[in-house]
Amino acid sequence: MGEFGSRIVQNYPYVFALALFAIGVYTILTHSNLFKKVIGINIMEGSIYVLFIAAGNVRGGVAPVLDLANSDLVYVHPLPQALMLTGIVVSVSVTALSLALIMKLYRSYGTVDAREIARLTRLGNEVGADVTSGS
Amino acid sequence: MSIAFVIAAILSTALGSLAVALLSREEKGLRNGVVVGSALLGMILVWHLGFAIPSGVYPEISLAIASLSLKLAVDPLGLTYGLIASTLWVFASVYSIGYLHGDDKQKQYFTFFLLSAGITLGLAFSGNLFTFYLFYELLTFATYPLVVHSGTKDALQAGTKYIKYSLVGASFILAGIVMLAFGTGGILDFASLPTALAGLPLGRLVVIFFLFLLGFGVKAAIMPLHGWLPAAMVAPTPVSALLHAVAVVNAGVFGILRTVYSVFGADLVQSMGVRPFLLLICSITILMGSLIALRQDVLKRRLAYSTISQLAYILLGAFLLHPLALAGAILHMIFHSTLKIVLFFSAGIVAEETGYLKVSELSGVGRVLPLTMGSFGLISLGMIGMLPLSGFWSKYYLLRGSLVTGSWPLLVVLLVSGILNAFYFIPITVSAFSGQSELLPRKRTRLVWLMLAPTLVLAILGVVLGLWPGLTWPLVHAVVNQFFIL
Amino acid sequence: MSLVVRDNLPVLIVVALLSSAYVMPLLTKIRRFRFAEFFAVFMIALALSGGIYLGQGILNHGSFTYAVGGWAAPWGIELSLDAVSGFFLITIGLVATPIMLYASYDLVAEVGSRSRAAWFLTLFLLLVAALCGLAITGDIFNIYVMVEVATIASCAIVSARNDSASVAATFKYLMLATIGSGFVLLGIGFLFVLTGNLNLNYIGQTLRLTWQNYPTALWVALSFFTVGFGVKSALFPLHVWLPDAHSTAISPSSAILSSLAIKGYIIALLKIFYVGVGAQIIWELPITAILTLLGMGAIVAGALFALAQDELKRRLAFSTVSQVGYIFLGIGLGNIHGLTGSFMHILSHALTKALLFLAAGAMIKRTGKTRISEMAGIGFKMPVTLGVFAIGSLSMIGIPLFSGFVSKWQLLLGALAKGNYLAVLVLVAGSLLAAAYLLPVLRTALFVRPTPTPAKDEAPSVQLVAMVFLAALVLVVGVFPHQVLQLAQKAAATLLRWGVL
Amino acid sequence: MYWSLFLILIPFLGAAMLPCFKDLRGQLILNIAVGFLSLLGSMMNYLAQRSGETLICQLGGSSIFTPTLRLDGLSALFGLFAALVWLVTGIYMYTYMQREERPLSFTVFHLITLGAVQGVFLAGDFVTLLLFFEIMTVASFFWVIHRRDRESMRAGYFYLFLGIAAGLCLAGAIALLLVSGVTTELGIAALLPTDTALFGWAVILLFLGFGIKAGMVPVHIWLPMAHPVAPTPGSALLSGILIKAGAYGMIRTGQLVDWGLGGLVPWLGTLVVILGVATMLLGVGLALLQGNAKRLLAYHSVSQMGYIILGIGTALVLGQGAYGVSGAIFHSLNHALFKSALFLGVGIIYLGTGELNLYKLGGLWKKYPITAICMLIAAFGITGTPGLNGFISKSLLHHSALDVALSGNPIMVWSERFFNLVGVGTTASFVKLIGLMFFGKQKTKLKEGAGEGPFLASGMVLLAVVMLIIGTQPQLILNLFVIPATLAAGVSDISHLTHISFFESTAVWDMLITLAIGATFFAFGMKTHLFHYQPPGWLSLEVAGWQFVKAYKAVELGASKMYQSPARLVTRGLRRYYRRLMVVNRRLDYEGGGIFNNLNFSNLNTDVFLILTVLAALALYYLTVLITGV
Repeated sequence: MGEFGSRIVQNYPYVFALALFAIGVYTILTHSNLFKKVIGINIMEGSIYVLFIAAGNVRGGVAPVLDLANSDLVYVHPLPQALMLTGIVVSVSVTALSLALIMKLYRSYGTVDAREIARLTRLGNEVGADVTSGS
Repeated sequence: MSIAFVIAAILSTALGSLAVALLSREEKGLRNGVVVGSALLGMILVWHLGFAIPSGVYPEISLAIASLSLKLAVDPLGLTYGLIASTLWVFASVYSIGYLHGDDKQKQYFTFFLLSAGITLGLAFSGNLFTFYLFYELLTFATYPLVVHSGTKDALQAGTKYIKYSLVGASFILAGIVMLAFGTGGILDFASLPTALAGLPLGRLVVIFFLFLLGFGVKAAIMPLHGWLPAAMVAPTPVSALLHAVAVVNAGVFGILRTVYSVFGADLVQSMGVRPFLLLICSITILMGSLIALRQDVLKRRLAYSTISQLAYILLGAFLLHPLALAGAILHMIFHSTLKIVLFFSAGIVAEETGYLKVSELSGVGRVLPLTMGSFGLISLGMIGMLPLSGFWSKYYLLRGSLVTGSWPLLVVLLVSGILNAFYFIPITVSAFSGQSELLPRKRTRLVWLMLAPTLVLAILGVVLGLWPGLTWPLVHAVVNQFFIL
Repeated sequence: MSLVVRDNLPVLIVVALLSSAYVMPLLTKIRRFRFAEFFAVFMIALALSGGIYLGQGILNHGSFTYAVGGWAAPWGIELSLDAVSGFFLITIGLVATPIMLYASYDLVAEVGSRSRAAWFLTLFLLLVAALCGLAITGDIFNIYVMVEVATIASCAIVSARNDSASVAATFKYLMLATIGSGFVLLGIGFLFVLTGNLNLNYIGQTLRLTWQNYPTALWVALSFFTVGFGVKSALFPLHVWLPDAHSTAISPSSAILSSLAIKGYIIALLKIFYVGVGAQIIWELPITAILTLLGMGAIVAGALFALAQDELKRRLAFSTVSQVGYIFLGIGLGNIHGLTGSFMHILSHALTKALLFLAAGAMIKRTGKTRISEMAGIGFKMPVTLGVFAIGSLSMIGIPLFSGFVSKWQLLLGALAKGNYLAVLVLVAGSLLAAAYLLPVLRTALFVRPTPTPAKDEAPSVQLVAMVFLAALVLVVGVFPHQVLQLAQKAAATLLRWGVL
Repeated sequence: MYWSLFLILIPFLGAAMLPCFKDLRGQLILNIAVGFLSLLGSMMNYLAQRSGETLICQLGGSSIFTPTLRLDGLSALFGLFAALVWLVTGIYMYTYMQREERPLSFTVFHLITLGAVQGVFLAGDFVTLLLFFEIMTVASFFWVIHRRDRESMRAGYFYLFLGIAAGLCLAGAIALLLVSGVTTELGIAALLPTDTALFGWAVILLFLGFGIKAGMVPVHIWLPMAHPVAPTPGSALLSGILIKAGAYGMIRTGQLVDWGLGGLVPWLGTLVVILGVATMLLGVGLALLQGNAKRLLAYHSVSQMGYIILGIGTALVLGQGAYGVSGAIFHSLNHALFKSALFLGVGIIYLGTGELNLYKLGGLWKKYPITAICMLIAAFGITGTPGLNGFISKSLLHHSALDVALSGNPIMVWSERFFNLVGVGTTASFVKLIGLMFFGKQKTKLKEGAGEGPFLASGMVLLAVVMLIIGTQPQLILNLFVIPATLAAGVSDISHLTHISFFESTAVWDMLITLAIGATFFAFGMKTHLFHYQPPGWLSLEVAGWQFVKAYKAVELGASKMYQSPARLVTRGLRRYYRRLMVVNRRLDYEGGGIFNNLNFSNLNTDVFLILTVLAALALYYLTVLITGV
């Protein structure tokens, strides 16, 4: 394994985050279904939450609830968790917005396939017959 | 106090332009009055300044704008350009009224016509490089509507070409100015630039010099930057006359004169060692311009190439860096403007009265329009440099200047170009008077007189200045004194 | 009372805008629609006056910080009121007010229904509030939140009108912007991991001492920021969403998106780079070189793309790509002139592009023609509109006496000070290309005259007032830029000095 | 002497007043009146400088240009005979112009040219001279193109363009003079110039400029074209006076170099002698071959100008050679008289017959007795028959030629031999002219109303009388006119002239022998048809002119092509690249179905991909920096 391997094992949350990120991106890239794209985005964002939480984590730490009696307790960093709550809220709103948009797209194009939508848009453009010319 | 006259002169035309813009399309009489009146007022104000030259006190005023300083100043060189422009503008405005009669875009035309006048005066009295650049750039935009006035496809294409060339040129100037400002720590005043530049590395100065040369060279139509000028001849004739023989092209020439004498100073340019190259370029332009002119059948295009060739004379005088040559350059700037405008005016009258635009069609036109073609013929002799016309005197000084500086090949260039001028000018007049034509003489209407009168007055001026070239001497002397310690 | 207002002005601006945003739908229910619109304009104008007040204070007395809710940094959210925030606040106010005014004329007709229009007002105010927030915040996570608010608001604004093209564009925009946000968040995560802080000042102080230990990590963070904000502010080649989004949106949306929204992200980037990381470190890492390079690429490529467009708004959208390049170039140059130039260009481009989009909108609205080649003779129909369009074009080209020149001059000086002659060339070429893609519009509209000459049919006077106001501002900034320029210089100095200290 | 100015202004004024007369006769009478006033004025001028003083006046003026007038013996003499010939042509025109088209235009330019010519002769410095010189060129150009046919237009262009070239040469010369530190004043020898080389070039240009006007070989090509095509009074004046303006200028130039005394331009004399001899030979050789009367006379003008140039050249070689200078001056005067008389005579014949071809004329003496006699006198004059004016000036010139030949320099020796040869040729051709015109059978019908009207004849008679007076009273003329002129031309030692005896037997016999050989040669030539020989084109040098025009056109075409083709190439290339760029742009722009779509991605995917690529690029960049350590 060597040192590199052991470092990977030690930082497994980060590797996990990276893997999630890759999966998210892969999903966005390979699926032309718009819903799947949104899911991909969500996976990607999830990876970021993992990263943050991992960063704030302290091995053996407990939830940062103040316990005056036990002063030896090691708390995990509360801030990233608080932040990620915000992040999740943002993510949810983005997801909501995108779902709304997908609905609209479906209404106008009759499909949720990105490739199909692109084709239809292009078709529309070609009917508009642009013979552009520079100055 | 006299700086107020400068501002008043600029404002009189600019406000005239505004007034024209605000007047309704139908109020022709009032508009014509405003046009001629404000041009005349501008001219009077500039002439008033002109009579103050001998005092040797050059007023100036500065105002901080656009993060830089706007400075207006009166000096002999600027005054020369201002006098030429403001005076000829009056003639051109009278001519335009006759020429554009019946055109439905007169309002637009006269608005920009006067605006250009104001900008030109601003250019003339710019006291620093930034102000100069400002007006130079504005001039392009103010004259563009005049170039594309007819709105035809040709006109639009020519206008685009004009704008392209001008803007590219102006960008070079901007780059040059910014490099200069960076080098001198923001000093851009003409009065203090030559000394401020003394410490800068020569290599960088050469780069800046060539940036300016390229930039102003576009408007001065140095070959191969001249392409826009013949194309822009689609403009109405008074515009071609005024802008492309007087104001715009002279703005370029004026810019180069400024560059050589006010920005760098003759000594610095001398030490840069670029003079032979500059003279070569000018010589090529002079000869090639004349040679190409002969191949042009459209009269105004021929005149345009002639302009290209003649402008290079002025530059030649500027680049020789000698008092005599500078005097020649200044004289040529004055004389070429007053002569070339007559040629354009005549061409315009011919086009308006007969509809003929080509040299090959002009045969016999002289019978119908004797005064017009007579002026044309007379003045074309001046372009050749024959004596009773003023054109001789500038060549005479240029010849002397080039000989004094030891550049004798220029003697050959100047003489050969004189005969080339004859080759492409003389046959026009001769065939106009000797050829056959089916045209019938027409009665001269009042409108024709509006065009003819300025033409004739300027033609006579050409002869008067040819016989009494000394009339211009105070001005020329002042300019030479400004840049050379005599 | 007034004292309370004055002391809490920074936060009040944002809060007032936010709360009024949510009031809008309600307001349209209980009062006449026009009243709501008027109220929106009023609120933005109020924000503007607040901004000006703050800006003056900053100019005279220097910058200050404001602890939100009394929680001091590093724990509380700190608002840092410096020249940067003052400058951007004023910019937002100056540009957003006339846009709102313009939009108020026929908003309902434009977006389809009254309720949609009400939501448009909400989103608009939200966007402005978020931008104000970006201007004043000194906290890196707060930046993230504001960025997200702005992103969602602008996405929604793009699809204000219910048509398929704009929805498709919005979706694209949303996806890409979210990915961008993801990167930004990643970057923030990295910075937080590196420094344990979220306050920009504290991050800066920590990094100055420790960054040598993990340059790669810092680099990765900066890369994330660059790409993240790059996507959002349409830095070439990450601009791909912009032309679609900006050209399909309704004109007021295009105007505010092109002129202000993308600038907000740039301000955020500036704050993170120069305040959070610090000029010294930025200079050490090759990030400035990359920004310069990207900026130059953007200037040229954006303009070239713009040249190929025949659709007016699309051309203007690509022009935005090109102009954003100027700002990034200035940031990349990283000296006082360059940064001043960037700030001035933020203002100048905001004014100019808003003006151009509004004028284009008016033209399209009146004639129904979207393509430049069809616009022959519009100048005879709408002289004033075309007049202001001409002013905008000239400013964009960078003619002296127009605002564009002031910024371009500073950028040129910056490039020279850096000894970067290529940048000088690109700046100059950019002006020329701007002329190449804007002047044909004027040429076709003003000098090609169809027969018969169209009768005069000017844009409605409210819209005219908005456009003329912007045009006047372009001229005022162009001719008498001292106050603004001073503020911009101070902003640049602020960024640089904080880096040095 | 301000009143001398009126001499210049009156013709101009007259020209301006001419159109006021609606009646052609009135115009022509005004023309005569102006000619008369001009003659009167010239006489007053002559009297004014009679005492030998030089009058100079500066007109107004300024620091740039001060027009100066100068009146001395030389200018008075030239002005006088110019005015005389003008008066004669003026009288002649009264009849002639009533039969010519566009009489007004011709008359106007007749007067303008008179003013200009007087101006040339009265000018006090080179610039003033140039001023009138140019006016003269332009005004007389209208004589040449008066007919407006193809031939005259062509001749006119040659005349004008060469005239302009002459003016430019003079302008260049003036600049050179000023720069070489020499005054441009006329009538004084130059002080030591600061730059001898430039001064030398100035003198060359002066000779070239005046030489063009004077019909000097090889720049004479305009002359044989222009002189025949003008209406007769025009031809007479062109050949009689205008080319004398060139001679006058050359004399003044000679004076400028102090007739070679200062040794300023040492090779100048030899050069001018060679040019003079070449001019003489070429002129007379080609004259012999002409069948057209006017062309014959025109070539003789070239030849006779050769005499004058030779005189100037020998004077330069000798250093203030009095014979040469006085001979040149005297011959200018004489040539003006007989050549205008000859042209006028030919013109009378032309009016009657409409024919200029000698071989189609003949036997006209009965119908035109006075013309015949006058032309005979003039012909005797030009051939140098003793008892007529030509003999006197040719004697002087021959003396001068002999003097230089004494040096033994082969050029000079041969020039003296050619001098005699040219005399033979001249005689032959004038025997031909007179013989074919007036004797033999009449071959052409006369037009109605043909004949010598009083106005036509009286002018010629006047000239003939003057010629006879000069021929018989040479010493008187010499003392009255030529010697003061020679003095004024800067020759200080005139002792030879005061003691000269023209009618020595040897000289007379020499001339008579020449005449006899000439007559024989004519007979020989007529028998052998030698005169119909068409010389190869190059010999006439006119062809050289055409070659020059062709070459010029080729150069001009080449130059504009040379410029235009690369310019077009560049513009086309740029335009093509621009189009290509726009195509690429549109491909890259996703909306149009960009290249990324072809990779089977949908829009959004490409964009995300792009973002990641940029990120990767940044990382890569960083790695490079890290590894290379830049």
